[in-house]
Amino acid sequence: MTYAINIALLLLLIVTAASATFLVKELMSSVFILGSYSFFLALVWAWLGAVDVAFVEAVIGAGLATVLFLVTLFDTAPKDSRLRRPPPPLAGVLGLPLLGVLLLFAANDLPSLGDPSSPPNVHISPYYLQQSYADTLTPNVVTSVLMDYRGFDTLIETVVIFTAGIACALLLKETKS
Amino acid sequence: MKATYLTQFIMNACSLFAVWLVLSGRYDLPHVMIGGIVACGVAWLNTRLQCSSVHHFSLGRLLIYAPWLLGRIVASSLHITKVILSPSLPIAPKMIHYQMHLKPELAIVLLGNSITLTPGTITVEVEGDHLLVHALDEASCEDLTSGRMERRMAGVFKEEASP
Amino acid sequence: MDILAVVLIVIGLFFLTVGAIGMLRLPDVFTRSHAVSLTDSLGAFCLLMGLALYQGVGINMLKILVVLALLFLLNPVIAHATIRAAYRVGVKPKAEEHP
Amino acid sequence: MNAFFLFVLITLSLLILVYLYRVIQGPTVFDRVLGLNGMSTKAIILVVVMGTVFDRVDMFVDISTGYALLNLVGAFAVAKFLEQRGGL
Repeated sequence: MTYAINIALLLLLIVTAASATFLVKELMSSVFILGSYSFFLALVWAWLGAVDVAFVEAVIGAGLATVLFLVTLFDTAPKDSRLRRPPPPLAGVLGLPLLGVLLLFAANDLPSLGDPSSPPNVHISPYYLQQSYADTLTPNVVTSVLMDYRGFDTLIETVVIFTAGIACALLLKETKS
Repeated sequence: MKATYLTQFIMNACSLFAVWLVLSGRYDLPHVMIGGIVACGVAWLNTRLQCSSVHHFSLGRLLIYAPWLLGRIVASSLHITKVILSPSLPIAPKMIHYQMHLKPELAIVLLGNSITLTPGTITVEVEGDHLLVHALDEASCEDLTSGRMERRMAGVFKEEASP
Repeated sequence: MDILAVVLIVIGLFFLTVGAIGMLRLPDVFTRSHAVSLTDSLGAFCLLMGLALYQGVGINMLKILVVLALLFLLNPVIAHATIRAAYRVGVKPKAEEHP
Repeated sequence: MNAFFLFVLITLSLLILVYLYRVIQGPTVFDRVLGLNGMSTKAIILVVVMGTVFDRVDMFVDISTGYALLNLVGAFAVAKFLEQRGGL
Protein backbone atom coordinates (compact mmCIF):
# COMPACT_ATOMS: atom_id res chain seq x y z
CA MET A 1 0.00 0.00 0.00
CA THR A 2 2.65 2.53 1.04
CA TYR A 3 4.66 1.21 -1.88
CA ALA A 4 1.91 2.33 -4.24
CA ILE A 5 1.50 5.67 -2.45
CA ASN A 6 5.17 6.44 -2.85
CA ILE A 7 5.24 5.55 -6.52
CA ALA A 8 2.11 7.66 -7.04
CA LEU A 9 3.80 10.61 -5.32
CA LEU A 10 6.87 10.26 -7.49
CA LEU A 11 4.68 10.07 -10.60
CA LEU A 12 2.86 13.20 -9.45
CA LEU A 13 6.23 14.93 -9.14
CA ILE A 14 7.16 13.77 -12.64
CA VAL A 15 3.92 14.99 -14.19
CA THR A 16 4.16 18.35 -12.41
CA ALA A 17 7.76 18.84 -13.52
CA ALA A 18 6.97 17.81 -17.08
CA SER A 19 4.06 20.21 -17.44
CA ALA A 20 6.01 22.99 -15.71
CA THR A 21 8.82 22.52 -18.24
CA PHE A 22 6.38 23.57 -20.92
CA LEU A 23 4.59 26.28 -18.97
CA VAL A 24 7.42 28.49 -17.66
CA LYS A 25 8.41 31.53 -19.62
CA GLU A 26 12.22 31.43 -19.63
CA LEU A 27 14.37 28.83 -21.35
CA MET A 28 16.74 28.64 -18.40
CA SER A 29 14.02 27.78 -15.89
CA SER A 30 12.77 25.24 -18.38
CA VAL A 31 16.22 23.64 -18.37
CA PHE A 32 16.29 23.47 -14.57
CA ILE A 33 12.88 21.90 -14.32
CA LEU A 34 13.82 19.42 -17.05
CA GLY A 35 16.82 18.44 -14.92
CA SER A 36 14.62 17.90 -11.88
CA TYR A 37 12.20 15.88 -14.04
CA SER A 38 15.08 13.65 -15.06
CA PHE A 39 16.03 13.12 -11.49
CA PHE A 40 12.49 12.19 -10.44
CA LEU A 41 12.59 9.62 -13.22
CA ALA A 42 15.85 8.34 -11.75
CA LEU A 43 14.14 8.05 -8.35
CA VAL A 44 11.35 5.98 -9.92
CA TRP A 45 13.91 3.67 -11.54
CA ALA A 46 15.69 3.30 -8.21
CA TRP A 47 12.39 2.57 -6.47
CA LEU A 48 11.58 -0.10 -9.06
CA GLY A 49 14.95 -1.71 -8.37
CA ALA A 50 16.77 -0.79 -11.59
CA VAL A 51 19.69 0.91 -9.89
CA ASP A 52 22.00 0.99 -12.91
CA VAL A 53 19.39 2.68 -15.08
CA ALA A 54 18.77 5.14 -12.24
CA PHE A 55 22.47 5.89 -12.06
CA VAL A 56 22.69 6.58 -15.80
CA GLU A 57 19.54 8.70 -15.70
CA ALA A 58 20.81 10.76 -12.76
CA VAL A 59 24.27 11.30 -14.21
CA ILE A 60 23.41 11.84 -17.87
CA GLY A 61 19.85 13.16 -17.71
CA ALA A 62 19.97 15.33 -14.62
CA GLY A 63 23.63 16.27 -14.53
CA LEU A 64 25.27 16.24 -17.92
CA ALA A 65 22.28 17.18 -20.08
CA THR A 66 21.57 20.22 -17.88
CA VAL A 67 25.14 21.41 -18.27
CA LEU A 68 24.98 20.80 -22.03
CA PHE A 69 21.76 22.81 -22.32
CA LEU A 70 23.36 25.61 -20.29
CA VAL A 71 26.42 25.60 -22.55
CA THR A 72 24.05 25.93 -25.48
CA LEU A 73 22.33 28.85 -23.75
CA PHE A 74 25.76 30.50 -23.39
CA ASP A 75 25.81 30.96 -27.14
CA THR A 76 22.30 32.30 -27.64
CA ALA A 77 21.42 35.97 -27.61
CA PRO A 78 19.57 37.13 -24.45
CA LYS A 79 16.40 37.89 -26.40
CA ASP A 80 16.26 34.33 -27.65
CA SER A 81 16.17 32.84 -24.17
CA ARG A 82 12.66 34.15 -23.54
CA LEU A 83 9.94 32.00 -24.96
CA ARG A 84 7.15 33.35 -27.07
CA ARG A 85 4.72 30.54 -27.15
CA PRO A 86 1.83 30.35 -29.60
CA PRO A 87 -1.39 28.86 -28.20
CA PRO A 88 -1.39 25.08 -28.58
CA PRO A 89 -3.24 23.65 -31.59
CA LEU A 90 -6.65 22.10 -31.00
CA ALA A 91 -5.51 18.72 -32.34
CA GLY A 92 -2.81 18.55 -29.68
CA VAL A 93 -5.14 19.52 -26.86
CA LEU A 94 -7.64 16.85 -27.89
CA GLY A 95 -5.31 14.19 -29.22
CA LEU A 96 -2.67 13.92 -26.52
CA PRO A 97 -5.03 13.10 -23.61
CA LEU A 98 -6.69 10.53 -25.88
CA LEU A 99 -3.30 8.97 -26.55
CA GLY A 100 -2.63 8.93 -22.82
CA VAL A 101 -5.90 7.13 -22.14
CA LEU A 102 -5.08 4.58 -24.84
CA LEU A 103 -1.66 3.95 -23.34
CA LEU A 104 -3.15 3.50 -19.88
CA PHE A 105 -5.65 1.05 -21.36
CA ALA A 106 -2.80 -0.87 -22.97
CA ALA A 107 -0.81 -0.84 -19.73
CA ASN A 108 -3.67 -2.76 -18.13
CA ASP A 109 -2.47 -5.92 -19.85
CA LEU A 110 1.08 -5.73 -18.53
CA PRO A 111 2.02 -8.32 -15.91
CA SER A 112 2.14 -6.95 -12.38
CA LEU A 113 5.42 -5.80 -10.91
CA GLY A 114 7.65 -8.63 -9.68
CA ASP A 115 5.32 -11.38 -10.92
CA PRO A 116 7.51 -14.51 -11.01
CA SER A 117 5.48 -16.15 -13.78
CA SER A 118 5.46 -13.21 -16.19
CA PRO A 119 7.03 -13.92 -19.63
CA PRO A 120 10.27 -11.93 -19.11
CA ASN A 121 10.90 -13.67 -15.81
CA VAL A 122 10.55 -17.24 -17.11
CA HIS A 123 12.17 -16.90 -20.53
CA ILE A 124 15.90 -16.12 -20.18
CA SER A 125 16.41 -14.11 -17.01
CA PRO A 126 16.83 -17.20 -14.78
CA TYR A 127 19.60 -18.42 -17.07
CA TYR A 128 21.40 -15.08 -16.88
CA LEU A 129 21.05 -14.92 -13.12
CA GLN A 130 22.30 -18.46 -12.58
CA GLN A 131 24.95 -18.88 -15.25
CA SER A 132 26.41 -15.45 -15.96
CA TYR A 133 29.20 -15.68 -13.41
CA ALA A 134 30.24 -19.12 -14.60
CA ASP A 135 30.09 -18.02 -18.24
CA THR A 136 31.78 -14.62 -18.04
CA LEU A 137 33.44 -14.27 -14.61
CA THR A 138 31.85 -10.81 -14.23
CA PRO A 139 30.37 -10.06 -10.77
CA ASN A 140 27.70 -7.69 -12.10
CA VAL A 141 24.92 -9.44 -14.06
CA VAL A 142 23.87 -6.34 -15.99
CA THR A 143 27.43 -5.70 -17.15
CA SER A 144 27.82 -9.29 -18.29
CA VAL A 145 24.54 -9.10 -20.24
CA LEU A 146 25.47 -5.82 -21.89
CA MET A 147 29.10 -6.56 -22.61
CA ASP A 148 29.13 -10.32 -23.25
CA TYR A 149 25.77 -11.80 -24.20
CA ARG A 150 24.76 -8.75 -26.20
CA GLY A 151 28.23 -7.57 -27.12
CA PHE A 152 27.50 -6.87 -30.78
CA ASP A 153 24.34 -4.98 -29.91
CA THR A 154 26.31 -2.74 -27.56
CA LEU A 155 29.07 -2.33 -30.14
CA ILE A 156 26.65 -1.08 -32.80
CA GLU A 157 24.95 1.22 -30.27
CA THR A 158 28.31 2.74 -29.42
CA VAL A 159 29.05 3.15 -33.13
CA VAL A 160 25.75 4.99 -33.58
CA ILE A 161 26.48 7.32 -30.67
CA PHE A 162 29.98 8.05 -31.91
CA THR A 163 28.68 8.73 -35.41
CA ALA A 164 26.19 11.20 -34.00
CA GLY A 165 28.94 12.85 -31.97
CA ILE A 166 31.22 13.17 -35.00
CA ALA A 167 28.35 14.59 -37.06
CA CYS A 168 27.64 17.21 -34.36
CA ALA A 169 31.32 18.11 -34.12
CA LEU A 170 31.51 18.53 -37.90
CA LEU A 171 28.36 20.66 -38.01
CA LEU A 172 29.45 22.88 -35.14
CA LYS A 173 33.03 23.35 -36.36
CA GLU A 174 33.74 27.01 -36.89
CA THR A 175 34.00 27.73 -40.58
CA LYS A 176 36.25 30.51 -41.74
CA SER A 177 34.07 32.79 -43.76
CA MET B 1 60.08 22.47 -1.83
CA LYS B 2 60.69 18.92 -3.00
CA ALA B 3 59.90 17.55 0.43
CA THR B 4 56.61 19.45 0.70
CA TYR B 5 55.59 18.24 -2.77
CA LEU B 6 56.33 14.67 -1.77
CA THR B 7 54.43 14.87 1.53
CA GLN B 8 51.48 16.46 -0.17
CA PHE B 9 51.53 13.81 -2.89
CA ILE B 10 51.54 11.05 -0.30
CA MET B 11 48.73 12.71 1.66
CA ASN B 12 46.61 13.07 -1.47
CA ALA B 13 47.23 9.51 -2.59
CA CYS B 14 46.41 8.12 0.85
CA SER B 15 43.15 10.04 1.16
CA LEU B 16 42.07 9.07 -2.37
CA PHE B 17 42.94 5.45 -1.64
CA ALA B 18 40.88 5.57 1.56
CA VAL B 19 37.88 6.87 -0.40
CA TRP B 20 38.38 4.08 -2.93
CA LEU B 21 38.46 1.47 -0.16
CA VAL B 22 35.25 2.79 1.36
CA LEU B 23 33.35 3.11 -1.90
CA SER B 24 34.44 -0.09 -3.67
CA GLY B 25 33.65 -2.45 -0.81
CA ARG B 26 35.71 -5.34 -2.27
CA TYR B 27 38.95 -6.27 -0.61
CA ASP B 28 40.52 -8.91 -2.84
CA LEU B 29 43.93 -8.28 -4.35
CA PRO B 30 43.01 -7.06 -7.89
CA HIS B 31 40.52 -4.45 -6.69
CA VAL B 32 42.83 -3.05 -4.01
CA MET B 33 45.73 -2.96 -6.49
CA ILE B 34 43.64 -1.12 -9.10
CA GLY B 35 42.59 1.32 -6.40
CA GLY B 36 46.18 1.98 -5.37
CA ILE B 37 47.31 2.55 -8.95
CA VAL B 38 44.38 4.86 -9.73
CA ALA B 39 44.85 6.84 -6.50
CA CYS B 40 48.55 7.36 -7.24
CA GLY B 41 47.76 8.43 -10.83
CA VAL B 42 45.09 10.94 -9.81
CA ALA B 43 47.30 12.33 -7.05
CA TRP B 44 50.18 12.64 -9.56
CA LEU B 45 47.96 14.60 -11.92
CA ASN B 46 46.48 16.85 -9.25
CA THR B 47 49.15 17.67 -6.70
CA ARG B 48 50.69 20.37 -8.88
CA LEU B 49 47.34 22.13 -9.17
CA GLN B 50 46.99 22.63 -5.43
CA CYS B 51 48.10 25.79 -3.73
CA SER B 52 51.14 24.79 -1.70
CA SER B 53 50.60 27.36 1.04
CA VAL B 54 49.76 24.96 3.82
CA HIS B 55 50.86 26.98 6.83
CA HIS B 56 51.10 25.67 10.34
CA PHE B 57 47.92 23.71 9.94
CA SER B 58 47.12 21.42 12.84
CA LEU B 59 44.73 18.53 12.35
CA GLY B 60 44.23 18.11 16.09
CA ARG B 61 42.89 21.63 16.51
CA LEU B 62 40.58 21.08 13.54
CA LEU B 63 39.17 18.10 15.41
CA ILE B 64 38.42 20.45 18.30
CA TYR B 65 36.99 23.07 15.95
CA ALA B 66 34.57 20.69 14.21
CA PRO B 67 32.47 19.77 17.30
CA TRP B 68 32.38 23.43 18.32
CA LEU B 69 31.07 24.31 14.85
CA LEU B 70 28.51 21.52 15.12
CA GLY B 71 27.36 22.94 18.44
CA ARG B 72 27.01 26.40 16.92
CA ILE B 73 25.06 24.88 13.98
CA VAL B 74 22.64 23.22 16.40
CA ALA B 75 22.18 26.41 18.42
CA SER B 76 21.58 28.66 15.44
CA SER B 77 19.37 26.03 13.77
CA LEU B 78 17.09 26.11 16.79
CA HIS B 79 17.06 29.90 16.63
CA ILE B 80 16.21 29.95 12.90
CA THR B 81 13.54 27.30 13.47
CA LYS B 82 11.94 29.53 16.08
CA VAL B 83 12.06 32.49 13.69
CA ILE B 84 10.55 30.58 10.79
CA LEU B 85 7.80 28.94 12.80
CA SER B 86 6.69 32.07 14.68
CA PRO B 87 3.59 33.50 12.97
CA SER B 88 4.84 37.10 12.75
CA LEU B 89 8.10 36.09 10.97
CA PRO B 90 10.42 38.41 12.95
CA ILE B 91 13.30 38.74 10.49
CA ALA B 92 15.60 41.72 10.15
CA PRO B 93 17.98 40.83 7.30
CA LYS B 94 21.19 42.80 7.02
CA MET B 95 24.49 42.86 5.21
CA ILE B 96 27.66 42.90 7.28
CA HIS B 97 31.07 44.03 6.05
CA TYR B 98 33.53 42.04 8.09
CA GLN B 99 37.27 42.77 8.21
CA MET B 100 39.33 39.61 8.60
CA HIS B 101 42.78 39.31 10.11
CA LEU B 102 43.44 35.83 8.77
CA LYS B 103 46.17 35.49 6.19
CA PRO B 104 46.27 31.90 4.80
CA GLU B 105 43.94 31.23 1.89
CA LEU B 106 42.85 27.89 3.29
CA ALA B 107 41.81 29.60 6.53
CA ILE B 108 39.70 32.12 4.59
CA VAL B 109 38.05 29.30 2.63
CA LEU B 110 37.29 27.35 5.81
CA LEU B 111 35.96 30.44 7.58
CA GLY B 112 33.69 31.30 4.63
CA ASN B 113 32.45 27.73 4.49
CA SER B 114 31.77 27.68 8.23
CA ILE B 115 29.82 30.92 7.96
CA THR B 116 27.73 29.51 5.12
CA LEU B 117 27.22 26.20 6.90
CA THR B 118 25.86 27.94 10.00
CA PRO B 119 22.16 28.64 9.41
CA GLY B 120 21.35 32.33 9.57
CA THR B 121 24.52 33.64 7.98
CA ILE B 122 25.82 33.24 4.44
CA THR B 123 28.99 34.49 2.79
CA VAL B 124 28.07 36.61 -0.21
CA GLU B 125 31.39 37.97 -1.42
CA VAL B 126 35.09 37.64 -0.57
CA GLU B 127 37.41 40.49 -1.56
CA GLY B 128 40.92 40.15 -0.20
CA ASP B 129 40.55 40.23 3.58
CA HIS B 130 37.04 41.56 3.43
CA LEU B 131 33.94 39.41 3.84
CA LEU B 132 30.42 40.41 2.89
CA VAL B 133 27.99 38.40 4.97
CA HIS B 134 24.20 38.30 4.80
CA ALA B 135 22.54 37.56 8.12
CA LEU B 136 18.91 36.77 8.87
CA ASP B 137 18.76 38.78 12.07
CA GLU B 138 20.83 40.28 14.87
CA ALA B 139 21.18 37.17 17.02
CA SER B 140 22.32 34.84 14.27
CA CYS B 141 25.38 36.90 13.31
CA GLU B 142 26.57 37.48 16.84
CA ASP B 143 29.20 34.74 16.61
CA LEU B 144 30.81 36.43 13.66
CA THR B 145 30.64 40.07 14.71
CA SER B 146 32.09 39.30 18.12
CA GLY B 147 35.07 37.69 16.32
CA ARG B 148 34.61 34.40 18.12
CA MET B 149 34.49 32.29 15.01
CA GLU B 150 37.57 33.93 13.52
CA ARG B 151 39.53 33.47 16.74
CA ARG B 152 38.69 29.79 16.71
CA MET B 153 39.73 29.51 13.08
CA ALA B 154 42.99 31.36 13.86
CA GLY B 155 43.54 28.81 16.59
CA VAL B 156 43.33 26.02 14.03
CA PHE B 157 46.07 27.73 12.03
CA LYS B 158 48.07 28.70 15.13
CA GLU B 159 47.86 32.34 14.21
CA GLU B 160 47.32 35.33 16.41
CA ALA B 161 44.09 37.07 15.52
CA SER B 162 44.14 40.65 16.71
CA PRO B 163 40.59 41.93 16.62
CA MET C 1 20.71 1.73 18.87
CA ASP C 2 17.63 1.49 16.68
CA ILE C 3 15.71 3.80 19.00
CA LEU C 4 18.46 6.42 18.75
CA ALA C 5 18.45 6.06 14.96
CA VAL C 6 14.68 6.56 14.77
CA VAL C 7 14.87 9.60 17.04
CA LEU C 8 17.62 11.13 14.91
CA ILE C 9 15.66 10.47 11.70
CA VAL C 10 12.55 12.09 13.12
CA ILE C 11 14.56 15.15 14.24
CA GLY C 12 16.08 15.36 10.77
CA LEU C 13 12.64 15.16 9.15
CA PHE C 14 11.45 17.95 11.46
CA PHE C 15 14.27 20.24 10.36
CA LEU C 16 13.68 19.39 6.70
CA THR C 17 10.02 20.33 7.12
CA VAL C 18 10.96 23.61 8.80
CA GLY C 19 13.30 24.33 5.90
CA ALA C 20 10.50 23.72 3.42
CA ILE C 21 8.17 26.01 5.37
CA GLY C 22 10.87 28.67 5.40
CA MET C 23 11.28 28.24 1.66
CA LEU C 24 7.60 29.08 1.29
CA ARG C 25 7.38 31.91 3.81
CA LEU C 26 10.59 33.93 3.55
CA PRO C 27 10.49 36.93 1.21
CA ASP C 28 13.58 36.98 -1.02
CA VAL C 29 16.49 34.90 -2.33
CA PHE C 30 18.96 35.86 0.37
CA THR C 31 16.67 35.00 3.25
CA ARG C 32 15.49 31.81 1.55
CA SER C 33 19.07 30.65 1.31
CA HIS C 34 19.09 30.51 5.12
CA ALA C 35 16.19 28.08 5.05
CA VAL C 36 18.04 25.91 2.54
CA SER C 37 21.18 25.97 4.65
CA LEU C 38 19.14 24.97 7.69
CA THR C 39 17.86 21.98 5.73
CA ASP C 40 21.26 21.15 4.33
CA SER C 41 23.28 21.29 7.50
CA LEU C 42 21.33 20.06 10.46
CA GLY C 43 18.48 18.22 8.74
CA ALA C 44 20.72 16.20 6.44
CA PHE C 45 23.18 15.63 9.27
CA CYS C 46 20.57 14.19 11.65
CA LEU C 47 18.86 12.09 8.98
CA LEU C 48 22.00 10.56 7.50
CA MET C 49 23.46 10.02 10.97
CA GLY C 50 20.31 8.16 11.92
CA LEU C 51 20.49 6.01 8.80
CA ALA C 52 24.18 5.31 9.44
CA LEU C 53 23.43 4.26 13.03
CA TYR C 54 20.62 2.03 11.79
CA GLN C 55 23.10 0.23 9.51
CA GLY C 56 25.35 -0.56 12.45
CA VAL C 57 29.14 -0.47 12.42
CA GLY C 58 30.45 -1.60 9.06
CA ILE C 59 31.15 -0.68 5.49
CA ASN C 60 27.61 0.61 4.87
CA MET C 61 27.93 3.06 7.75
CA LEU C 62 31.19 4.36 6.29
CA LYS C 63 29.57 4.79 2.87
CA ILE C 64 26.72 6.85 4.31
CA LEU C 65 29.26 8.93 6.22
CA VAL C 66 31.09 9.59 2.94
CA VAL C 67 27.84 10.95 1.47
CA LEU C 68 27.39 13.10 4.59
CA ALA C 69 30.93 14.49 4.33
CA LEU C 70 30.34 15.21 0.64
CA LEU C 71 27.13 17.11 1.46
CA PHE C 72 28.89 19.14 4.15
CA LEU C 73 31.73 20.03 1.80
CA LEU C 74 29.72 20.78 -1.32
CA ASN C 75 26.51 22.42 -0.12
CA PRO C 76 28.07 25.61 1.34
CA VAL C 77 30.03 26.01 -1.89
CA ILE C 78 26.88 25.67 -4.01
CA ALA C 79 24.92 28.08 -1.81
CA HIS C 80 27.75 30.61 -1.87
CA ALA C 81 28.08 30.38 -5.67
CA THR C 82 24.35 30.92 -6.17
CA ILE C 83 24.11 33.82 -3.74
CA ARG C 84 27.24 35.48 -5.10
CA ALA C 85 25.84 35.27 -8.62
CA ALA C 86 22.57 36.80 -7.39
CA TYR C 87 24.46 39.63 -5.65
CA ARG C 88 26.71 40.38 -8.62
CA VAL C 89 23.86 40.32 -11.09
CA GLY C 90 22.14 42.94 -8.99
CA VAL C 91 19.33 41.27 -7.07
CA LYS C 92 18.88 43.73 -4.22
CA PRO C 93 18.56 42.13 -0.79
CA LYS C 94 15.93 43.61 1.49
CA ALA C 95 18.54 44.46 4.07
CA GLU C 96 20.23 47.31 5.85
CA GLU C 97 23.96 47.82 5.39
CA HIS C 98 26.23 47.48 8.39
CA PRO C 99 29.94 48.20 8.61
CA MET D 1 10.59 -0.76 10.81
CA ASN D 2 9.95 -0.96 7.10
CA ALA D 3 6.71 0.97 7.50
CA PHE D 4 8.65 3.71 9.28
CA PHE D 5 11.07 4.05 6.39
CA LEU D 6 8.20 4.12 3.92
CA PHE D 7 6.72 6.96 5.97
CA VAL D 8 10.07 8.77 5.76
CA LEU D 9 10.09 8.25 2.00
CA ILE D 10 6.61 9.67 1.58
CA THR D 11 7.40 12.69 3.75
CA LEU D 12 10.52 13.39 1.75
CA SER D 13 8.55 13.17 -1.51
CA LEU D 14 6.01 15.66 -0.15
CA LEU D 15 8.82 18.02 0.87
CA ILE D 16 10.28 17.74 -2.63
CA LEU D 17 6.86 18.78 -3.92
CA VAL D 18 7.09 21.96 -1.80
CA TYR D 19 10.48 22.75 -3.27
CA LEU D 20 9.17 22.01 -6.76
CA TYR D 21 6.55 24.69 -6.13
CA ARG D 22 9.36 27.15 -5.39
CA VAL D 23 11.26 26.08 -8.51
CA ILE D 24 8.20 26.59 -10.70
CA GLN D 25 6.92 29.72 -8.99
CA GLY D 26 10.16 31.45 -7.94
CA PRO D 27 10.23 35.09 -9.03
CA THR D 28 13.93 35.15 -9.97
CA VAL D 29 16.20 32.57 -11.53
CA PHE D 30 18.20 32.33 -8.32
CA ASP D 31 15.13 31.17 -6.41
CA ARG D 32 14.86 28.34 -8.88
CA VAL D 33 18.53 27.41 -8.54
CA LEU D 34 18.22 27.51 -4.77
CA GLY D 35 15.09 25.37 -4.86
CA LEU D 36 16.82 22.89 -7.16
CA ASN D 37 19.74 22.72 -4.74
CA GLY D 38 17.48 21.99 -1.77
CA MET D 39 15.57 19.47 -3.85
CA SER D 40 18.74 17.63 -4.78
CA THR D 41 19.81 17.44 -1.14
CA LYS D 42 16.51 15.83 -0.31
CA ALA D 43 16.75 13.52 -3.30
CA ILE D 44 20.20 12.36 -2.19
CA ILE D 45 18.78 11.51 1.23
CA LEU D 46 15.79 9.85 -0.46
CA VAL D 47 18.09 7.53 -2.42
CA VAL D 48 19.93 6.52 0.76
CA VAL D 49 16.61 5.81 2.50
CA MET D 50 15.57 3.70 -0.50
CA GLY D 51 18.80 1.77 -0.11
CA THR D 52 17.93 1.15 3.53
CA VAL D 53 14.48 -0.13 2.55
CA PHE D 54 15.94 -2.51 -0.04
CA ASP D 55 18.88 -3.38 2.24
CA ARG D 56 21.35 -2.56 -0.53
CA VAL D 57 22.86 0.69 0.73
CA ASP D 58 26.19 0.02 -0.96
CA MET D 59 24.57 0.17 -4.40
CA PHE D 60 22.33 3.17 -3.78
CA VAL D 61 25.06 5.27 -2.20
CA ASP D 62 26.83 5.35 -5.56
CA ILE D 63 23.86 7.10 -7.17
CA SER D 64 23.73 9.72 -4.44
CA THR D 65 27.48 10.42 -4.64
CA GLY D 66 27.31 10.79 -8.40
CA TYR D 67 24.32 13.06 -8.16
CA ALA D 68 25.91 15.21 -5.45
CA LEU D 69 29.02 15.75 -7.55
CA LEU D 70 27.09 16.51 -10.74
CA ASN D 71 24.83 18.86 -8.80
CA LEU D 72 27.95 20.87 -7.95
CA VAL D 73 28.95 21.00 -11.62
CA GLY D 74 25.46 22.11 -12.64
CA ALA D 75 25.24 24.81 -9.97
CA PHE D 76 28.64 26.17 -10.98
CA ALA D 77 27.63 26.22 -14.63
CA VAL D 78 24.50 28.20 -13.76
CA ALA D 79 26.35 30.65 -11.50
CA LYS D 80 29.12 31.26 -14.03
CA PHE D 81 26.65 31.67 -16.86
CA LEU D 82 24.52 34.17 -15.01
CA GLU D 83 27.50 36.16 -13.75
CA GLN D 84 28.91 36.46 -17.26
CA ARG D 85 25.60 37.26 -18.84
CA GLY D 86 24.63 39.65 -16.07
CA GLY D 87 21.18 38.26 -15.39
CA LEU D 88 18.62 36.70 -17.60
